[in-house]
Amino acid sequence: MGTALLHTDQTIISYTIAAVALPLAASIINFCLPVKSKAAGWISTLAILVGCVLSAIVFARVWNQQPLHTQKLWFTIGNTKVFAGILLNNLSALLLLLVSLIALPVHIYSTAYMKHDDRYSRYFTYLSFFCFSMLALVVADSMVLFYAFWELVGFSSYLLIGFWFTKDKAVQANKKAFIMNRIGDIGLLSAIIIIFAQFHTFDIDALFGQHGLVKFMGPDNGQWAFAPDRMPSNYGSVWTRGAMTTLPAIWQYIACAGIFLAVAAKSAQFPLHTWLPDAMEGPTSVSALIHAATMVAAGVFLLGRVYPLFTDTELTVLAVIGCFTAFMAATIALTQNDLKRVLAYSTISQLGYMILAMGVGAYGSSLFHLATHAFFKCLLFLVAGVVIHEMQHIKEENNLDIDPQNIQYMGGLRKKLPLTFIVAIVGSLALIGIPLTSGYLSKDGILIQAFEWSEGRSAWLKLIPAGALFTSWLTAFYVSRLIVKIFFGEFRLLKHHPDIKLHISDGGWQYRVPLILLAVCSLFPLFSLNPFFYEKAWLFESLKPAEFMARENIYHTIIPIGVNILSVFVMYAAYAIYVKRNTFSFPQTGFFYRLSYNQWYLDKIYKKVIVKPILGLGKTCFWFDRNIINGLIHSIERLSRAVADLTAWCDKYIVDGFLHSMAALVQSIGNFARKFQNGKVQYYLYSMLLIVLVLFILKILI
Amino acid sequence: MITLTDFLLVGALLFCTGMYMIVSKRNSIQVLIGIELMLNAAILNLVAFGKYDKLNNGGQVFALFAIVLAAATTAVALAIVLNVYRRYKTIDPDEIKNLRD
Amino acid sequence: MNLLTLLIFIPVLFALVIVLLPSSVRGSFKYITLLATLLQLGISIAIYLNFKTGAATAGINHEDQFQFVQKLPWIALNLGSMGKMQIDYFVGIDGISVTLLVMSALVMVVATLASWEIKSNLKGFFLLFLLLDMAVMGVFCALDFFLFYLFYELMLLPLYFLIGMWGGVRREYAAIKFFLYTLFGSVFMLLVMVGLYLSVSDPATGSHTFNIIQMMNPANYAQGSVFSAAAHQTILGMPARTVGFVVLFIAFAIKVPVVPLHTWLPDAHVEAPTPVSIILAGVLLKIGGYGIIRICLGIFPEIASSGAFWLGLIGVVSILYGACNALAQRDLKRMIAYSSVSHMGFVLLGIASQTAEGVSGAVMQMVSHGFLSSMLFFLVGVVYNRVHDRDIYHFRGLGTQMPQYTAFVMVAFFASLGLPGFSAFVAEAFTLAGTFKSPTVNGLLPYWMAVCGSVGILLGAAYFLWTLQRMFFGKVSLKGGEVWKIALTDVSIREKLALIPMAVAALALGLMPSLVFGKINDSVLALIQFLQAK
Amino acid sequence: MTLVRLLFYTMSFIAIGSALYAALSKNLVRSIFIFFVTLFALAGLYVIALADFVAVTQVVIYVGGILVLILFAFMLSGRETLNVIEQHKGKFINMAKVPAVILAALFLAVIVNIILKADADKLPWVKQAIAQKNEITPTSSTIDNIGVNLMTTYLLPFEAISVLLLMALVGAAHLSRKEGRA
Repeated sequence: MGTALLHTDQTIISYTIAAVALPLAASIINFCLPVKSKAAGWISTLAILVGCVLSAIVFARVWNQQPLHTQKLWFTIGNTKVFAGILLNNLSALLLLLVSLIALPVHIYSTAYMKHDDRYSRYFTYLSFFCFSMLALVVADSMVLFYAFWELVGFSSYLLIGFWFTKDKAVQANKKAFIMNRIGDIGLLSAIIIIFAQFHTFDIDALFGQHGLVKFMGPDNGQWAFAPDRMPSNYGSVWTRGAMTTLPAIWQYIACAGIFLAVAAKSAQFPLHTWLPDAMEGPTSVSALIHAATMVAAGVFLLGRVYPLFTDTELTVLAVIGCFTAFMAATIALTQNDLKRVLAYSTISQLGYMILAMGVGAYGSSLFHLATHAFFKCLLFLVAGVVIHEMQHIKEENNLDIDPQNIQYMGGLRKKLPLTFIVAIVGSLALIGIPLTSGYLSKDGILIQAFEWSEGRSAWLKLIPAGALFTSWLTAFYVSRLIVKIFFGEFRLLKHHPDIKLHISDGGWQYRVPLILLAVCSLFPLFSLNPFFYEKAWLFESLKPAEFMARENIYHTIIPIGVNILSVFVMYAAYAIYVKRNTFSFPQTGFFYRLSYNQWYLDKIYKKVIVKPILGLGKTCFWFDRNIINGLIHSIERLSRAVADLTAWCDKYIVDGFLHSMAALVQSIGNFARKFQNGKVQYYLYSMLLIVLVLFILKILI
Repeated sequence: MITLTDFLLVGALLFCTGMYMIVSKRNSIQVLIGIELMLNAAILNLVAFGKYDKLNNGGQVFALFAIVLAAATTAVALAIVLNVYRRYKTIDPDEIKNLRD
Repeated sequence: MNLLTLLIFIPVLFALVIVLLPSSVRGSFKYITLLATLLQLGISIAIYLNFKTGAATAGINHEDQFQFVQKLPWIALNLGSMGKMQIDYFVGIDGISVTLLVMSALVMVVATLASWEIKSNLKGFFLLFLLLDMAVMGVFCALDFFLFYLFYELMLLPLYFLIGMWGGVRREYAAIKFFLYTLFGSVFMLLVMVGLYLSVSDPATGSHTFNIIQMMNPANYAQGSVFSAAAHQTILGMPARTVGFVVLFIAFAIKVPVVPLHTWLPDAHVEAPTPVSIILAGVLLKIGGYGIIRICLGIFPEIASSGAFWLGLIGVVSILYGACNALAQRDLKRMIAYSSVSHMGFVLLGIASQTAEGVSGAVMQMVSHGFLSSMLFFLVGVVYNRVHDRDIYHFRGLGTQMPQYTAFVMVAFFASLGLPGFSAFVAEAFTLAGTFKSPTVNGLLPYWMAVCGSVGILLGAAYFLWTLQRMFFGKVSLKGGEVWKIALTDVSIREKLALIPMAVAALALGLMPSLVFGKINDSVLALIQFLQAK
Repeated sequence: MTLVRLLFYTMSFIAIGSALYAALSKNLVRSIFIFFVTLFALAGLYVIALADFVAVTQVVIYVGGILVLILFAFMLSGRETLNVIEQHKGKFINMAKVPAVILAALFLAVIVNIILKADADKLPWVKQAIAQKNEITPTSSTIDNIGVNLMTTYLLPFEAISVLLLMALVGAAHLSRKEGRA
């Protein structure tokens, strides 16, 4: 903007740019390195380490301060100037730090995890590129830039999911992920275009900032117009009614729907969530960074950015969808046997919580949960990575034909992998939301606010907090099941193959350090000194909405206690079922089991209802093109050919025919005359008679 | 009363029929029949006019001569036909083209 | 020496050299052609750099605002009572032409590099190639309708022979189809051109003129002439100006091409040899879009406005229909051909919106598609050259077999499907933005067109990704077995030389759209103003 | 209509019809036999024309002599003539005959025209003969008168014809003898 920035601000901006650009530089350098170069990992890690430090400085400077905003003219199109710049407020600073902070352990972990891969440097090229896109996404100040990085994030995720591109499943998964994300992108693009048509600017700060335009506009009388009720009383009458062109109100809804589509695609919400479980075909470290901690949170981040756009009704829809997604994903996670799939569905479920929180107005809690979830989910994925890595090791060493990700083969690993076991327990407890973990703080905040929100609303909407509550117990169950199956009991693989060798361990420091780091971050002290009251968390306090109710009502006490006591029971039940086997076992043929195991059949339905018809449409179009349009052309061609034939015929038989018939006449006269000299008696006679006749006639006539 | 014209018209018709046969037929015998027809037409005329010559009976007498001559010519013609057939193995006048230049 | 004239006629000079050289040195022809195209590229870049921006040099309907103008009397006959016949050699450029010129010059260089694969009758090929080159440049520069038409027709002939003689299996069919289609359009264009000539008189000399810019001024139309806006003449019961617009539009729409006049394109592209495919997709299609902007919109602005809905509709249909068709293809080249139909639909949609964003987006899309489609066709040519097969199902796992090639394919595919950072994204996004703005700004297009257009982007992702997955990923499995495996070597230096400029250009335009927007902006604004004033 | 007139029409119809049939028939045998009918009908016409002797002669010479001769000739030429018949079967209108038809029709037209123009009943000598009662009436007998006239008025022609007949006889015999023995 025109206002000169302070010197310190200038420094902060350049720090931000450096933090964003360093991974890009690393990515470009790695791209130029030979594919097997081992230096790649350290280049990327160094870039992200420096980026992390810079982000921390930026965060410290920006947090709870005036937002920083700077921009430069990018290009002009018509009369519209499109700017590119950086917007740093609480939200973006938080995400900036969070992403770098999560990316750092993942990078370290990856250097060991991908050590034996043939395309080691490519991996880090992609990973750094992802970091660049993600960091740029969070600091971008223009909707166009935002969209650009939004899609680049999806693109790098595409590259990383399909990193082992010779695996057919991986390739299918990355195609699916990209196309589903594209659906969301279309929604976002439409929303951006609609907002641009309404407000004539792409600037996020001008649109959604403190004095943003969007706040003062709302659906009114069928027009998307200036809404007086949204206008703060102390704000000047800069925007007067009718000063801007307005669109019909329906476009406000469509814009919101578009943004919701984008959120649903990126954050894997129903109905666009099916790509995320498939995306687990990528390397596990990638799943940890992209598909658990950062990229999938971008949807929530987008909601946070454009929050003022949504009206109350639209927020309710969001809450419903979030709740439903959380519940559905949790039920599916109950029965999956693939280690990473369980975690993927739990991610979807937790993202559902965040959307739900956005929907019920728990803006702060949502982002708080986003931050805590990023740490413990990343941790869980890295744990899964270690387990899978060791299982793979067993598989290769003993030449077994097993799926290293199947939890049915595992068990009793706590003795072999003690460190992994401990951090896994920390992560799981955080995921369940047991006190003393960060998950407790953020999740209970969501639940409490959801209940508060449903006060005074219709009875149906009370289902939302109830569903969320129920889902949290489901979460407790499936997480316990997972942990129990992996770490407790006996190693089930030994039953089938008693003579296998087990040379497994927690791995080197590249494995241990990230796990410990993340485990520490998953505990309460990072966020709050008070392990029981979420509203005391510094992160929440800075982001909480203005009209936040302090511990006034009963929910604040009753819910955490109720949830946690029941959760503990559920955990014990899981332990009892899967380790002791002294209680009932689940029927594996029931409808609910199959529904859950087959992921609610959504993939199949999509395939039948959407993919097939679209391919069919393509075929039909092509048929139409070949036969109708081309056929039309060909029939015109045939017609003209027929005309040509006709004229050719005319030429041959009419025009030429005239000449030929003249010739034929002459010839026939000749032939005729010749006949009289052909030696036949009758012709002589004939001619004689003819002459006589002619004489007669002449005589009569004359 | 039957007038002279009636006879003449019948004769004319017969004459033309005969002429048609002579010109068109591809069989010598049919040609011969045509000739006979023409002759008969002529005889009919002679007879018809002969009605008005009671004294000399010119018409009828010449009719008789004509009949006799027709018999004679027929005999000769048939003899020729037979000879032609013997030589050419056909009696189609079209096939006999030795008169051609 | 005028730079534009030089630009247009350099190929002819080199063609003369080739004619004079004996066939024994046929190996050098391609280098001569390359030299010619490189020289052209240099000149076009010089033009681009010296091109002045600003409202005073906007061009469009002000003759004095055009740059690099050269105007020479060419055919001036005194026809006595019929007046004077005035045909000028009149070339000049404004913002809309200049970017297309640079793009065409670059595409020509790449097409020349792709011509290395041509093995038979080299002399003929390069002669025709250079002739085509001249005609293409001429079309973008000509400001005299007669000259324009001359170049326009001159393009057809070399193309016909290039497809018909060096093409694939069904080349004759494709060549004739292409020829008839375009001839059909241009024959009627000739009639309208003559009608315009008889209607318009040059205010300076008073004689009839073919000057396109004079045709844009309603005051230059003679009283009661056929195309005079005031006279309301009719042809076959329809207003004459509407007929004129529709005829010109059809002529250019065939070139673009739009559904349902597109069926020549898949055949021509598939059968044409790679360099010709590149020129067809990269340059020829743009002439359609350029013609619509310069001539249809310029000469018949009020009809363009009243018919904008239909233009937009055709654009949307092309986008969706082309994309759907591309989904169903299994011939790689044909799929790309249909994707061209889809992408060129955006051009029409943007033009129809008549907003600054839309028209700029359309021009950007033309430039961007010029680079990207050339790249795509070149890439198809690479694999076709090696194994003479293009069936998507016959390949698998090329990513392992030809990693660098796959990298280029991915760049081209993702750029085409509108990945941000590449030019197509900016073009398509702003075309849609312009379309969406249109109802509030000038009320020409309904809102839903923009939404439908964006679905085309989604379908684009579907077919490109499917192809990537099917052909390039997975385990290596080729129809031709070991023979193909040996034949499918990675891209050579020459191929890289051709591909990298394209990729760089697409990337540069995506990162710095002002490279294009900066040059065209004034002209586009002038055009919009002209259209609104009508 | 008198009986005579009726007879005349009947006879002339039979004569013309059978003649046409003989002319149009492609079958030689039928053609020959229908020709008998024509000759008989003509004989009848002669009777109506009051020439009973001529009628008898007609029957005797033609039917008894000429036709028998024709039949002989037909039989001698045998199969060959029948083959010709086969070839032309099935074609109702033969284009080759068209000129002949035209010729005949034109001739007919000309002759009828002449007959009608001439108006034979009003010819001077006919009128004169009627006036002088020089007209054969149905009651009068002509045979003796013919005999007298033959031997008196027409003796010279009679002799000439008898010589001619002889020549024809000799000629015919000469022609029809076997070539090889000559």
